[in-house]
Amino acid sequence: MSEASQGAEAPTDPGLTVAGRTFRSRLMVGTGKYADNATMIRAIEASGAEVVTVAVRRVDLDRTKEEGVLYHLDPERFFLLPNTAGCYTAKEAIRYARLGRAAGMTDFVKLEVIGDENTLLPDLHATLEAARILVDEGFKVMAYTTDDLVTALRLEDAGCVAVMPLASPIGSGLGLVNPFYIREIKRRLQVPVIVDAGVGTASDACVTMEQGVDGLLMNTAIAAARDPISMGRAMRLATEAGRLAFLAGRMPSREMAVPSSPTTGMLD
Amino acid sequence: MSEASQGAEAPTDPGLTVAGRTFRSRLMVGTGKYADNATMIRAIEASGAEVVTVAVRRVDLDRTKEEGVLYHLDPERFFLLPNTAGCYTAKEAIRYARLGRAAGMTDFVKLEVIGDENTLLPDLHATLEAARILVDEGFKVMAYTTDDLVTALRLEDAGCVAVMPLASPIGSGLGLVNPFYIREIKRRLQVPVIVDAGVGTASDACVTMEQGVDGLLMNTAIAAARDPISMGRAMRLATEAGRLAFLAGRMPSREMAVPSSPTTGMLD
Amino acid sequence: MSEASQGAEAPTDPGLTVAGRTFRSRLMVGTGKYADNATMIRAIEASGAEVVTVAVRRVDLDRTKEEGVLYHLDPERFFLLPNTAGCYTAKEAIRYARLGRAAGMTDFVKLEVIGDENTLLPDLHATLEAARILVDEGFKVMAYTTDDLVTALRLEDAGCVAVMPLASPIGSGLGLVNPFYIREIKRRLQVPVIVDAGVGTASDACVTMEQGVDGLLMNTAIAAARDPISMGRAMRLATEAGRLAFLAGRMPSREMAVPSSPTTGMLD
Amino acid sequence: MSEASQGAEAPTDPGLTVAGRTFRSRLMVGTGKYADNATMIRAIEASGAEVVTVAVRRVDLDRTKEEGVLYHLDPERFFLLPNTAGCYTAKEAIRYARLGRAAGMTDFVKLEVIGDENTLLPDLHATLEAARILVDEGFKVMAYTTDDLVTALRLEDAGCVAVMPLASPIGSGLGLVNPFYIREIKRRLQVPVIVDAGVGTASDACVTMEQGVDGLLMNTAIAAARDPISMGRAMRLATEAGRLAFLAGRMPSREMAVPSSPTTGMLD
Amino acid sequence: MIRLRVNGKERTMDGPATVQELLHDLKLHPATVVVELNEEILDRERLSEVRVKDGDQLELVHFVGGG
Amino acid sequence: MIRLRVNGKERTMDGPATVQELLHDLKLHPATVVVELNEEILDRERLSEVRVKDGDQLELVHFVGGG
Amino acid sequence: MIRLRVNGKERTMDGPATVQELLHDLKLHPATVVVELNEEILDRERLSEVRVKDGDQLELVHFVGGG
Amino acid sequence: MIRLRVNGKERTMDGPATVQELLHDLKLHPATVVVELNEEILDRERLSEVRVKDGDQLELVHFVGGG
Repeated sequence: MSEASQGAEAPTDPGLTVAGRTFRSRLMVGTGKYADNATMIRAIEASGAEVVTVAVRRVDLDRTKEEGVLYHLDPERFFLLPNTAGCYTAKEAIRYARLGRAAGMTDFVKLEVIGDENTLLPDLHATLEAARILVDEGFKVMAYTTDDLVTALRLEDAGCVAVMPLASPIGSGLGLVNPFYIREIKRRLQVPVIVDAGVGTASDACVTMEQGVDGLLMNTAIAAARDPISMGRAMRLATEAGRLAFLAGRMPSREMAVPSSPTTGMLD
Repeated sequence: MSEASQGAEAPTDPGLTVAGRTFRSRLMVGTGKYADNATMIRAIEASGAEVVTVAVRRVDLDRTKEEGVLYHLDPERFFLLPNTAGCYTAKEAIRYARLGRAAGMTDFVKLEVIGDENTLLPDLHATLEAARILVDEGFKVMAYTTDDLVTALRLEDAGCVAVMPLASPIGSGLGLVNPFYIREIKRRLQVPVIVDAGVGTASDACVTMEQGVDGLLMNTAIAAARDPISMGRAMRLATEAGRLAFLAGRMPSREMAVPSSPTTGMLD
Repeated sequence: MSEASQGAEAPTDPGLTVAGRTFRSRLMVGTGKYADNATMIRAIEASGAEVVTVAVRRVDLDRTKEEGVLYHLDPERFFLLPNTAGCYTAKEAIRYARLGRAAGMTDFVKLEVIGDENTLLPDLHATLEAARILVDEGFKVMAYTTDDLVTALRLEDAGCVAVMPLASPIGSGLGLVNPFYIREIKRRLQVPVIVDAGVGTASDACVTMEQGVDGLLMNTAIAAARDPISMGRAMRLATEAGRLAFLAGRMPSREMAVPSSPTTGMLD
Repeated sequence: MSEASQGAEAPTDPGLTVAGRTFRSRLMVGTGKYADNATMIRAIEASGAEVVTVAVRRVDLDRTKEEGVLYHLDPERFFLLPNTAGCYTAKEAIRYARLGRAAGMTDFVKLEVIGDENTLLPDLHATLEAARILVDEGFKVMAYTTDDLVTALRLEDAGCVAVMPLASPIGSGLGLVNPFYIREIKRRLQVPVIVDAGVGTASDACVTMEQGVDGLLMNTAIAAARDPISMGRAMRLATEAGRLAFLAGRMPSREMAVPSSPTTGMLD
Repeated sequence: MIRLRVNGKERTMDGPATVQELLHDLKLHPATVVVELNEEILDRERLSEVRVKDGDQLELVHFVGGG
Repeated sequence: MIRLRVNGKERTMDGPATVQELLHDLKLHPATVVVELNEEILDRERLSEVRVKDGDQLELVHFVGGG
Repeated sequence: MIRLRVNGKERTMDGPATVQELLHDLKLHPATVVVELNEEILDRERLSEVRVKDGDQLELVHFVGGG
Repeated sequence: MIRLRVNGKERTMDGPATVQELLHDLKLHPATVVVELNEEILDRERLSEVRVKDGDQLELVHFVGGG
């Protein structure tokens, strides 16, 4: 972590703790859509993220595709979080979650049950159903969801260790469309709230953290930037900046102006 | 500068050069409205700023007020930029500019001619008039102005070394209300464009830098934060993040979603 | 309907048809929160609405409160739509829906199952459950929901005759916070999409209709205006304006300017 | 004017008075950029506007172009307001203003001095200079300007009969980018404030009128709509709606929800 | 004597009665209310037949202003 | 022969003429145009008196559609 | 001869074999894949014991980049 | 006796004096202030030469916190 942010975070920020496991960085990143693995690694390093998400897919028996991502990410440095991306039913998501646990030797899973192919918006009903079953099976479920407060509360009740509302649709880069709902979700939940998907650029990350949420997860915003490494670093700084600004307590905004130089002591 | 940002900026960011003088940080800060000088110093240090603005005022002969700010700011570390804050006519601003030059032993001046007491919005006509005279007198004029493109172009023509459009009124904390105009001003001017006034929190700084402007000047956002030192640091990170994101080239935003995990290799 | 809008709508707008029943006006209004019934009646008349929502509550046996709203609304002129406001479970909502049917002699019901007392946001899970049961019982269910696309699709599948996503929380007056989701819901559903709750002023109604939705339902924006009668009329005009603008097809917006006067024929 | 709005405006809205001349409609429209004159006439009629702007140009001696607009607009019904569009200096604008006066037999002129070809943003300095001279020559100057408060105040001091700040650049359709400045200009000026340029669709017109300004002028938003006649009507309704909503006094907006149905009288 | 619960409040009637009679005592016009007897809605036609029994739960509801 | 500049184009007239006559040649109705002669606006009344001289600059303008 | 379905493709093996042997044939290192046999996940320890039978469905998966 | 106006306040000095002496009386270090005498800025070098006269207007300024 940067000297600047060390200095800043040290006194103020104990980092992000999910289900008893603490991560120094509040930024989590995906590993998809990179031009090549070298760029991916450098961009992830620049982002300062410890938690990186991975998907479960068939081994390509024809070896046309490169090998799995595990070859490229040092498990000592990065915590691999399996997701259930691409699943459209609770049953399917549960199957992928189990495979992810077997592959990653971790109980943590980022649960994703998609409800619509065009928008990739989650199926809140199937997500809740799957979450309940996976929690029973001992998974530490981090549930990808919309910004719907009531579903977020239900997911917490179901035993999810983190709730991950989206800022806007996956890969859209529209940023935080509805800060009210995200703020309300954070206000009401006990478990960490980690905003997942929709961030497009650094200011989106910054303004999202300023809502007081515990963390951020992003992939496309870094992978699809013209220079993913610089954007990775930008996201790291923006996430720290947003967190710090939230803790620092911003000035009140007002339509009236207020001088920043003294109005007394002027000459005749 | 933080290790993170050094790493990031080193290759990409030569820093901000105004009239041949280069500053490492793109963030400039004011010295007004702090609870006490100790907080001011620490907040400014946390912000990483080199350029700090100061006002010219009468010495308090009754010594009820503390001594001048010079006692607290090491001129080796900080570049003191005199402003003409509080002036309402070209004549008055010119008088303050000359006093500032005599006090600061620098030709740089932040020219401010206020046109309205309630909003502290500049008088573009008097500002342009004063700028022309001060440039003739050999001043290096950094002109505070609105986001009006044509006036910005005229100020450049008049020989100003930097143009400083506001994001929103001084002390309002409304952030960047009109990104279109700021972006257009940056597109069209050769001299540095430094956005001055209106930033309220870190994301405002970040999104403003993402427009491609050369720098930022702020005062109240840091001084009036609940914790000015943390906010100073947040602003430093946000300014770096916004600059980096601008250079990195953000992903295109679209209303359609795009998956970040592969859609192939799913199980039967 | 106003002469202006008749002229305008006549060729273009057949009105809003829900479950085979056609309403001339696309604006529906609630009957709650008015200072007095006289104001309510005049405001509703000014709004041009035909569909007005009513709640089912106990008769006040002590006669401290005024009599039911039926005394004040001519059933010849207004279509009374019973709601299940205030219900927190599917079971409760079904009970109120049945009472509403008995009281109003209509199968139409505005289904509302609240999931959270502070935000009055709906419980999407209980709403879907109740909708399925009520549709089986022959109700024409108009379902109040969030802007969640997948739930909207499920409600349509469940046989709801209209889906009523909120613009923002009931009584908040925050307006249309997430136009993307509302637009997508309209794009994807066959049944009418009627935005319910959150509109605060006329421009909110106008911009919501410009998304292409079929109708609007509001209550507080009119009832809590300083002058409910004028606001009722404003909402009527704004709803017509937004619908017309949607049908007319707006100009493309661009950052570049384009002259509206000829650039040729200038003098020497 | 529509029955609805007559009913609404009658008690509340005396119409818009500029330099002692009263206009029933607060919407003014331009006559440029229409596919053909027939469409122009019908769109203007649908808009309900009385004041229509026209430009002064050379007669086409080769008769390749159609004749002047005067042939198509009944001077009994419409007040033709000459503009100085296309002028880049005070001298040029004054010349066109005089020609417009001779052609239109009116002292009213919409003064426009452009300062930049790409954005068509006004030259505030030349505009102020030209305004002073034209006022001396007895013109009733309606000055097109930016949303700069101080220039607006100076234009009023110079004797302009109306100040016409832009919502966003001519032909951009970006809508009201900076409501704060427009609201402040309205708060501070005595002469009518008529927002000119930038409106893209009906909700832009509505939200602009809700700021309390006295009127609107638009051209491209109607002329470049897919169906200019319907858009003309939409703009008429939206302008009335925005004015009414401003007068009616909108409900306060709050992040907390407030029920619109009674919370008492629920069943056991 | 019969003990009823009407709209959440205890109420006693001396001697048996129809729902119609109960409404009459309460000065309610049958056309303006809906009666739920022990969580079952009563058709208006049956108001004059059905008799209330000791321990009955009645809810008398109507439309009020709502959004 | 007289050389004029009318709306930016050279134009010659054989022999002297009033502005009115010039307009007539151009098939323009005096009521529909405004005439600027050497940057001075001519009152309509004077169109029939004022004669054009060699080298005169004339601008004949009218209203067109504009925003 | 044994017919299998591996990652959605038909595959034949002449004669019986353990899953471990199958992986070996496919040049896959057991440590790098997870094996699902007829929708049941196989523990790595059991790869060398469990034998594939005709008609078995196998899915061999691993982690790939994802968001 | 000399009457001065210093930073907007009347001030008297008995007998003539240099600006330097005035600053000394005011316990101000010449290096920390800028002196404007009758709207003309005085170079520091000249503070010890220039003498204040009756009716002189002096402004003694320095930098304070500002935005």
